[in-house]
Amino acid sequence: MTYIAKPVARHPGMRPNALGLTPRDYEGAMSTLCAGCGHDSVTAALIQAFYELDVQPHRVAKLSGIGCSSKTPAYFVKEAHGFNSVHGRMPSIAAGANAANQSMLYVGISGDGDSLSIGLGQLCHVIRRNVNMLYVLENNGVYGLTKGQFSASADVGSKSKSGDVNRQEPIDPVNLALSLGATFVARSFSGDKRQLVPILKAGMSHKGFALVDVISPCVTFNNHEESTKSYSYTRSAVQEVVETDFIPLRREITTDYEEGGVRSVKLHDGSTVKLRKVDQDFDPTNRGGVLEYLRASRARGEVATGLLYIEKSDADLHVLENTVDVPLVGLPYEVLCPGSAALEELQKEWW
Amino acid sequence: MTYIAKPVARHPGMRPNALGLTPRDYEGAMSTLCAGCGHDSVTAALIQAFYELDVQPHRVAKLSGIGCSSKTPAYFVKEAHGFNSVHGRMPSIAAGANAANQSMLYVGISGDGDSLSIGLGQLCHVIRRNVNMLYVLENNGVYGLTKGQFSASADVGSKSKSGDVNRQEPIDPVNLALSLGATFVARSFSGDKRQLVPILKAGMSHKGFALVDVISPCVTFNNHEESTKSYSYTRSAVQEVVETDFIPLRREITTDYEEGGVRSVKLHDGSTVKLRKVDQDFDPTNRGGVLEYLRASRARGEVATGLLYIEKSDADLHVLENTVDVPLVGLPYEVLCPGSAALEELQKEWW
Amino acid sequence: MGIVAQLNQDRINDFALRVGTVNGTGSASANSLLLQALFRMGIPVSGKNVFPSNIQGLPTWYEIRVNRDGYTARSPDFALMVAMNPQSLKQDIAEVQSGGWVLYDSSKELGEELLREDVTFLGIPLARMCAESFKKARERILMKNIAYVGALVALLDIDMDVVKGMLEEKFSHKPALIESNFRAIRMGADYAREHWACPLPVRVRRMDANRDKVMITGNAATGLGCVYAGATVGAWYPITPSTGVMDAFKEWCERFRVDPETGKKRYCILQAEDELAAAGMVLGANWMGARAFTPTSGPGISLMSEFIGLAYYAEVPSVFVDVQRTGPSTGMPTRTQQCDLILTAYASHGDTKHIALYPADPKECFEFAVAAFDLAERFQTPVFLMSDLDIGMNDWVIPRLAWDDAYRPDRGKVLSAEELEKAKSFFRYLDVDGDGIPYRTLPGEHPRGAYFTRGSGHDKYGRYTEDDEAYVEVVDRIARKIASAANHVPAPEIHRVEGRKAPYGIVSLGGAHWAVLEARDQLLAEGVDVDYLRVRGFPFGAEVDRFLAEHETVFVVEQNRDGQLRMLLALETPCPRTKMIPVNYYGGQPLSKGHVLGGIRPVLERAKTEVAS
Amino acid sequence: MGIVAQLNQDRINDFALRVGTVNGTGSASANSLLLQALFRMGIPVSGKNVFPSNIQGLPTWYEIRVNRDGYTARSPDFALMVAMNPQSLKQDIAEVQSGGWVLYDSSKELGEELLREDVTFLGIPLARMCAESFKKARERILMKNIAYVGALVALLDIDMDVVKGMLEEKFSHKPALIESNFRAIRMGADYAREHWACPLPVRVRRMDANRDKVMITGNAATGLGCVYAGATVGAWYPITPSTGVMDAFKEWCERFRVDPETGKKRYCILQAEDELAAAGMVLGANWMGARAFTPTSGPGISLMSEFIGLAYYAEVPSVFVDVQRTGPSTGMPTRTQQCDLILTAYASHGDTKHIALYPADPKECFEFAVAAFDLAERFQTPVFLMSDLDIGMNDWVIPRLAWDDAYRPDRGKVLSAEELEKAKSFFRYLDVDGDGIPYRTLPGEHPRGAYFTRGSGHDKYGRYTEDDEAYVEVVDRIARKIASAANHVPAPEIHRVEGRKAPYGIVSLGGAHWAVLEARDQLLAEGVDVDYLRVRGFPFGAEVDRFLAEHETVFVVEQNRDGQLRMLLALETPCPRTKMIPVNYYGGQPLSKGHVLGGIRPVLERAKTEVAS
Ligand SMILES: Cc1ncc(C[n+]2csc(CCOP(=O)(O)OP(=O)(O)O)c2C)c(N)n1
Ligand SMILES: Cc1ncc(C[n+]2csc(CCOP(=O)(O)OP(=O)(O)O)c2C)c(N)n1
Ligand code: SF4
Ligand code: SF4
Ligand SMILES: [Mg+2]
Ligand SMILES: [Mg+2]
Repeated sequence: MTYIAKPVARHPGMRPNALGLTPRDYEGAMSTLCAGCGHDSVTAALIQAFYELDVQPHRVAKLSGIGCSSKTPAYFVKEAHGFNSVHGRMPSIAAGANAANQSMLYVGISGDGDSLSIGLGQLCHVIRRNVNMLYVLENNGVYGLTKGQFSASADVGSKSKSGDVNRQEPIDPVNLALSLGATFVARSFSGDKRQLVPILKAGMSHKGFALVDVISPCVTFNNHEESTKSYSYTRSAVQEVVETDFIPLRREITTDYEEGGVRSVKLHDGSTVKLRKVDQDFDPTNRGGVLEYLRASRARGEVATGLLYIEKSDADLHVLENTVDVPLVGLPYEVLCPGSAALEELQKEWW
Repeated sequence: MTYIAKPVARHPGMRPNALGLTPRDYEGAMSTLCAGCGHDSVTAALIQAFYELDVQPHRVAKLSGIGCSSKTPAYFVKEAHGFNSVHGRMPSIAAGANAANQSMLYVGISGDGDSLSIGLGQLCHVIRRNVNMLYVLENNGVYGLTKGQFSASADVGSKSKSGDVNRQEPIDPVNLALSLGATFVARSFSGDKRQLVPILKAGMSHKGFALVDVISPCVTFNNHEESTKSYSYTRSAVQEVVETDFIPLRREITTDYEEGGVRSVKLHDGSTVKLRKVDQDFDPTNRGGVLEYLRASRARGEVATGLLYIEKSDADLHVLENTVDVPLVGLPYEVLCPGSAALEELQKEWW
Repeated sequence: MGIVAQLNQDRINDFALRVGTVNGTGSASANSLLLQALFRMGIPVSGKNVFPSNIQGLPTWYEIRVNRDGYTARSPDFALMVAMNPQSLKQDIAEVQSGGWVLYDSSKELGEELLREDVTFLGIPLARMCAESFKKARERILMKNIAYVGALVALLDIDMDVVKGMLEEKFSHKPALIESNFRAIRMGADYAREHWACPLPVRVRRMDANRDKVMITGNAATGLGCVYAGATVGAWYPITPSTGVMDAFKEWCERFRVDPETGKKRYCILQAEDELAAAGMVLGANWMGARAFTPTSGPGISLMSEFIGLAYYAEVPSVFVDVQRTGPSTGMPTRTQQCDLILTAYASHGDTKHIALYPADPKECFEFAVAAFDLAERFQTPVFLMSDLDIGMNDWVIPRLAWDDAYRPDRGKVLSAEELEKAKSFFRYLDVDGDGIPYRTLPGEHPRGAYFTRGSGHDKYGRYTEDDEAYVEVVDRIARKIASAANHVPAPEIHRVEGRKAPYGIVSLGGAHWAVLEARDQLLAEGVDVDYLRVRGFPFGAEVDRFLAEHETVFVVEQNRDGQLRMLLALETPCPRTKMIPVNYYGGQPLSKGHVLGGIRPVLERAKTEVAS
Repeated sequence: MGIVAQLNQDRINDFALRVGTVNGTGSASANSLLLQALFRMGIPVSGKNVFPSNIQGLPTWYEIRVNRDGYTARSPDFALMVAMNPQSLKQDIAEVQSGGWVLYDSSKELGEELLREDVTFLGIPLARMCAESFKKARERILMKNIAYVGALVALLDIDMDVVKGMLEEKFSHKPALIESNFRAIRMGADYAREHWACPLPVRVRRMDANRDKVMITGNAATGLGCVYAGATVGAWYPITPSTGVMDAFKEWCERFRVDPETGKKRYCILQAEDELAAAGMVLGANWMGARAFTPTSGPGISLMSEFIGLAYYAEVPSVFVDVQRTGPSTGMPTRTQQCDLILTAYASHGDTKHIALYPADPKECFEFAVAAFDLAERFQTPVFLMSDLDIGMNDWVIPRLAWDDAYRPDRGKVLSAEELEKAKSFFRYLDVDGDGIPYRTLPGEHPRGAYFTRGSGHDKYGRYTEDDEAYVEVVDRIARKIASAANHVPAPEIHRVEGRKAPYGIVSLGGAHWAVLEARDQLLAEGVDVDYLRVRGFPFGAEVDRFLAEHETVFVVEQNRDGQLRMLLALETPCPRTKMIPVNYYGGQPLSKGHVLGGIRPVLERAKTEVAS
């Protein structure tokens, strides 16, 4: 059943959404992150996205591993159920939860250490399973919570606060997800709410696994000039290659399909993602092309952002496993238990 | 120091190599695998490669995880030190061993379950570390030792012996390794010794991580017509895109460089890999191109084999970590211990 | 020879035999045909499969014991050896009882060196016979196995009609196979009757002991128990000897849990990428309110340790089936042990303690599987169902399973949306009822039910904390909660000497039960008063304490090296460790009477002599 | 007021103070400046950092205790509270001793509700003063901390020259900072002298207790120990509170282990992708013959469990440093506990037992780190160095470390190429010397040294086996081998009452030592005869058994909920658990005298009354 929680307070100018909720109603506890941490901006963008999508707070399942980034689920949608699991293993929790109840909106928050080091195996496999969830990777190139060691996404040559220089090639989650067949792959920057919010909304509406790699600077340990995860660098080198606009089903304006340079992708729930290509050689629906394009832009020292790849996928975990359409948690025990007669019958074969 | 073990027996026609050893001297215990198992052919090819490369048996470190494939190190080079570790974790053992003693020839044997399911994270990271080793992935699309469950490399639609159908996209280790920046990536077929042996030799001589994905049919659980890992399928669909020839330093014939269609790559140890491209659009030194090419050939239902990508890399783990050139295990304690005077001195700072 | 003489006396329905073959050659089905025939003849019987960690080509054995008195623990005294594997011929001949018989394939001469004075060799040219009467190569190999069954039918006086009936059932869909198989059976039987005096003194005779019995493996029963418990999510990573549990869950679900209209599944089986992921999936599904479980073995438990601690501290119900195998490390994956008792009791770092159930046979696997889910939800904590390779993978004759249709899952304290709507407030970890068990909610039910599940420090309101008192209050409650489970796990099974106070007591658990029962009966017959308690759940209840206190000397019989049950008893009961005498067998075979007596007798002797002197 | 009066009596070099600040604002360096000044004044002193699992903005505390008698365990009786954090002001004021003082920033008025009758408030407008005398915003924040140190210099009569000297050393490379810092110090001091009667009755006075002492953290000492032990490979995955160990190893290696010519490293630090990989790297490196180790904390040990079992069964030397934190699960990462004792003693599935060392301070961290490698190689098995957050991350005043240049690593039984050349044969797991310890070889040395390392069943020749006797023979030898280590781990430290037989005994371990010593001295002073044994290694030796046997009542003092040391004693000694009275504190703070006495006193009282009645 549906419950509309009463907004804590009505703020002038805070237009309530279809549920009568304001952004305030999607907030959580007060953040304990460092002042200026990119992660807090991502939290703000998420709150905006939930609000704009008219999401019922208690229908949200928010999950994370361990890390500064993984703390953030505590900072949004206080009426959502949260699961702050163990380091690098959130994907398996999400997969099990989704298997049991596909009716929730799953939002996973992770960091580059959580996802690309200890959690790399689980990330790859949750992509492969195409678990229906939004997976936000708050990428800062370091282990923030343990005070600034390099993560697997640290750039070659980048210096740690302790003075070490990283020599290992970084793992690019976007590249990885694309090669593993992910159907929704985006990259954005925590500082660019205008770009981030529609991408998050599209990711929430996409059926299947949606990876959003968000460059989210760590002001305390990795915000120096040379770092490609710093505010200064991202501001300069980040290139938006597709502008993303998202139109929920109800709000859809059917007229302006396929107008100049705009490509529209209708999602499973009927809502529409509109992609305006900034660079005309870029086609966000051609996996091979995207990989090529990204390689080239990396070579130019650019960081391409936007909804980089999208493919309308229906084959999420439940389709792959061919489960019933209702959540398994909703099945009454009576339909689950074969009962004594069946047991009698069955045991004839054990004779 | 060097010890040349006495060959067990001299067989007519078995020309001893530079060390006076015959292939027989590179054999191990008798295989306990199923008759016809592809893995046994890989073992045979490895024995041939060691023999042709004049490898000192006791300078070989052979490692594996758990699985039928992982049993095979027991079946070659009995005078080598073997480490049959735990399931999916061999890469970390190899990394630690190599860190301690880079003077050994490291050969890791794994399976698709061992490498792509439980071991996926470690595989990705050992590639990233560029540990100097030959990594042979005996790929049969199933968990053989546990009786035929799907592995992560099982094809969509392939049927297990128990009748299930796999619906999940397979993970292609070649694709994965290329996107993670591996400097030596090859694919071959256990049945094609002519192709496999030179690739294994090149992989052993390559400095850095060398991945060889060997399609190695499981005759007991996955050798039916539809399986892309079956003998029948591979015989038909496997396309050799580059013929590999390997010339050890001593044997090198300097004259025939760059003759028609042949590309030579000089390896770190001075030996040469010669690649004759069967398909002229294929360039085994252009990472992006290779990925593109493979995607296309996959689309055509072909399995491209050969030494698919090679890049002369010197930056292995030890270069990245900037360790001394001698093996750490060789350093006498006297140079490792700062001694009492240094301790005295040091403690002045603890005041 | 004395012994020969003895064996030559009739031994009806009381002997053991062993079959040595090559694995992957189809002998398995021949052996189960044999076992099933004896079962259907109403005779108490057990079969033990002794197989290598290998797929094809290595020696494998199958042992069958018939015993009119119902003792079906493993017996290593083989009156008859069916030695079909040249690789193991020497060992097999060496292992037959003096005075016993060796049935072998005489297509090939037996080497002189193999012959024994004190046993009778029965040679039958199976390979040759099959080559003559069967065309296809594969068929010849398979039928060789069926043919030795035929010989045994004659030698042991097995009811031919029963065998024929089974073949007809088995191959009802392809009659051709009925004919060929039965031809092989007769071929073996006829040869036996022509060449030897059939039946042998050791032989079988119809009984009526199995009227209400069925024959099944523990893994199949466990899988079925999960279905009946209403489990909807099973997550796993294949590992011997636990694989059969998920195979069974899948089989029963395909039968009982598929929507007839749509053909869609009312269950979800997730083959995880490894055990860590399998555990995470179980936690995630249980968090959402599904009953979810994972079957694994020792190495899997080690890998799940971190998640087990999370489930304990965040109080997430979860069921872990540990089908134990011989450790440590990879150990002997196809051998049995009871070696994960300590690990599962205190798994994970920090202060933890977990509920465990110890079934002794497939019947209890079925019942305890259901109990495991009830306990996991009632106490909101991980529960371990501790099976082992012997129970899990071997066929057992057990009383027919019963089911009470009135059963409803004990979901524990779960607040419904309605209750939440009425409630003023909800706090996840409050000890509202003073029983140490807090209330939980299911995600998506109601806004007021929201809480944050975390493995980091939290107070009773579910808020993050680093405050010592707030932390202590919660972990103390959890300790009370787990302690209280002692009264809810299956009570111990106790066998007492009638009327007299026995000086000796035996404590054991799990599959060791059957050998202990047999050994105890023998001791009783010899006039030694010994009581017996079989632990069935952890934490232990007061009855266990009492039993330990009541006896001067207690033997703790178990299948591990370090006496892990004895360790648990020393930690969890007032009984001093020194009072408990360890009787451990850990070679990897199922326990047999001899192991038990071998550990107990010396102590009894010492006691006697002490009394004497 | 009585108490006030009491505090107003001079308390020289005998009090504790607490500083409450905001983390990430630079107070840490100010506090260590304070600690170091007291240390250099020759006064027994300790500092405890109580910090959140967070990087910036949350309340954090620093506690300092000076005690002329050398008792430096944590004391929660704060005579002086430096309350610099508005967030925690209320709590901080509440926690100061009655009759004590509160130093606070009066730039902002104190709320009426915060005031207390029984304490003296010392307001100093730090923010305002810093705003006036410093320009840069960052500087103003930092200098506020230095300024309260200045106030304390005056209030506690700390030697200004010592402070000046430290600043000069610290900022020798940037003199500007010397000036500004010293200005802040003086600013604080001058204000204090102008406004209050300085020094306070609680104050310090030069002593000469630290002549041969140094000040260092346990993690730094452990890292140094690994360098001196000759470790060349360190593999790790960062985790609080163990991170400092590898930081230190790196720091010392950069100083002592870099080839002067090439600048290349004579060591290799591998930051693994997770703890499983770190453990694998340690096994791989040790297999090759390097001394390799990994520092971690509870969650890491859980994740390493499978590899630990492999190392145990395949007999691969390996050193695991467990810097314990509050469990279970993620628990409280910045709080201390002794909660992994059971886990590490029996880690992994199957029958296992592991060597563990329990240092009590950084000095033993250094010494035991070296011992850990010797034991690991001698016994070819995993060894756990069990430190904790308190020992590892806090600064400790310890006797200067000494090193014997004659020391050479005990590599255990490693056959050289020459020996192998001479040897007829080599088998990895043969018990040649009858001491349970086989010989090993290093890869690459000699063809005859080749063997197969595996976690699957193997016989004494190193061959794969599934044979029960061959398997049992090996695991029995391993059990003997580990048992024999009891005579090689550091012997317990025993304190006995002179001349009389004490009815009471205390057993404790690790960092709990210091509070126990202090508590025991108090009991002795009160006329209670109580002996004390500090366990330093596992498995326990005969001395532990004897000590337990000698005392009627034994108190087992430890920092965990379930009494894990007591559990180990119950399992590994003949002493009945019931005889050992648990005294457990597990709130996450370092142990203090009060915790110990609080557990012991009630028992003594009961004893008294029993005698009386
Ligand atoms: C099993 C385990 N190992 C290590 C840790 C310590 N740890 C906590 S967070 C973290 C890394 C976090 O990095 P990232 O995921 O990038 O998050 P960030 O703090 O950078 O946002 C580590 C290593 C842990 N909590 N658990
Ligand atoms: C921790 C752990 N989990 C599960 C197993 C069981 N197991 C042994 S081998 C194997 C899969 C092997 O598959 P693969 O690596 O492809 O080797 P193959 O037998 O196919 O050659 C599994 C799941 C194990 N040994 N250890
Ligand atoms: S340390 Fe870095 S990642 Fe963590 S909260 Fe601070 S800025 Fe953010
Ligand atoms: S099961 Fe398959 S993989 Fe294993 S040995 Fe047999 S054929 Fe080879
Ligand atoms: Mg990060
Ligand atoms: Mg495989």
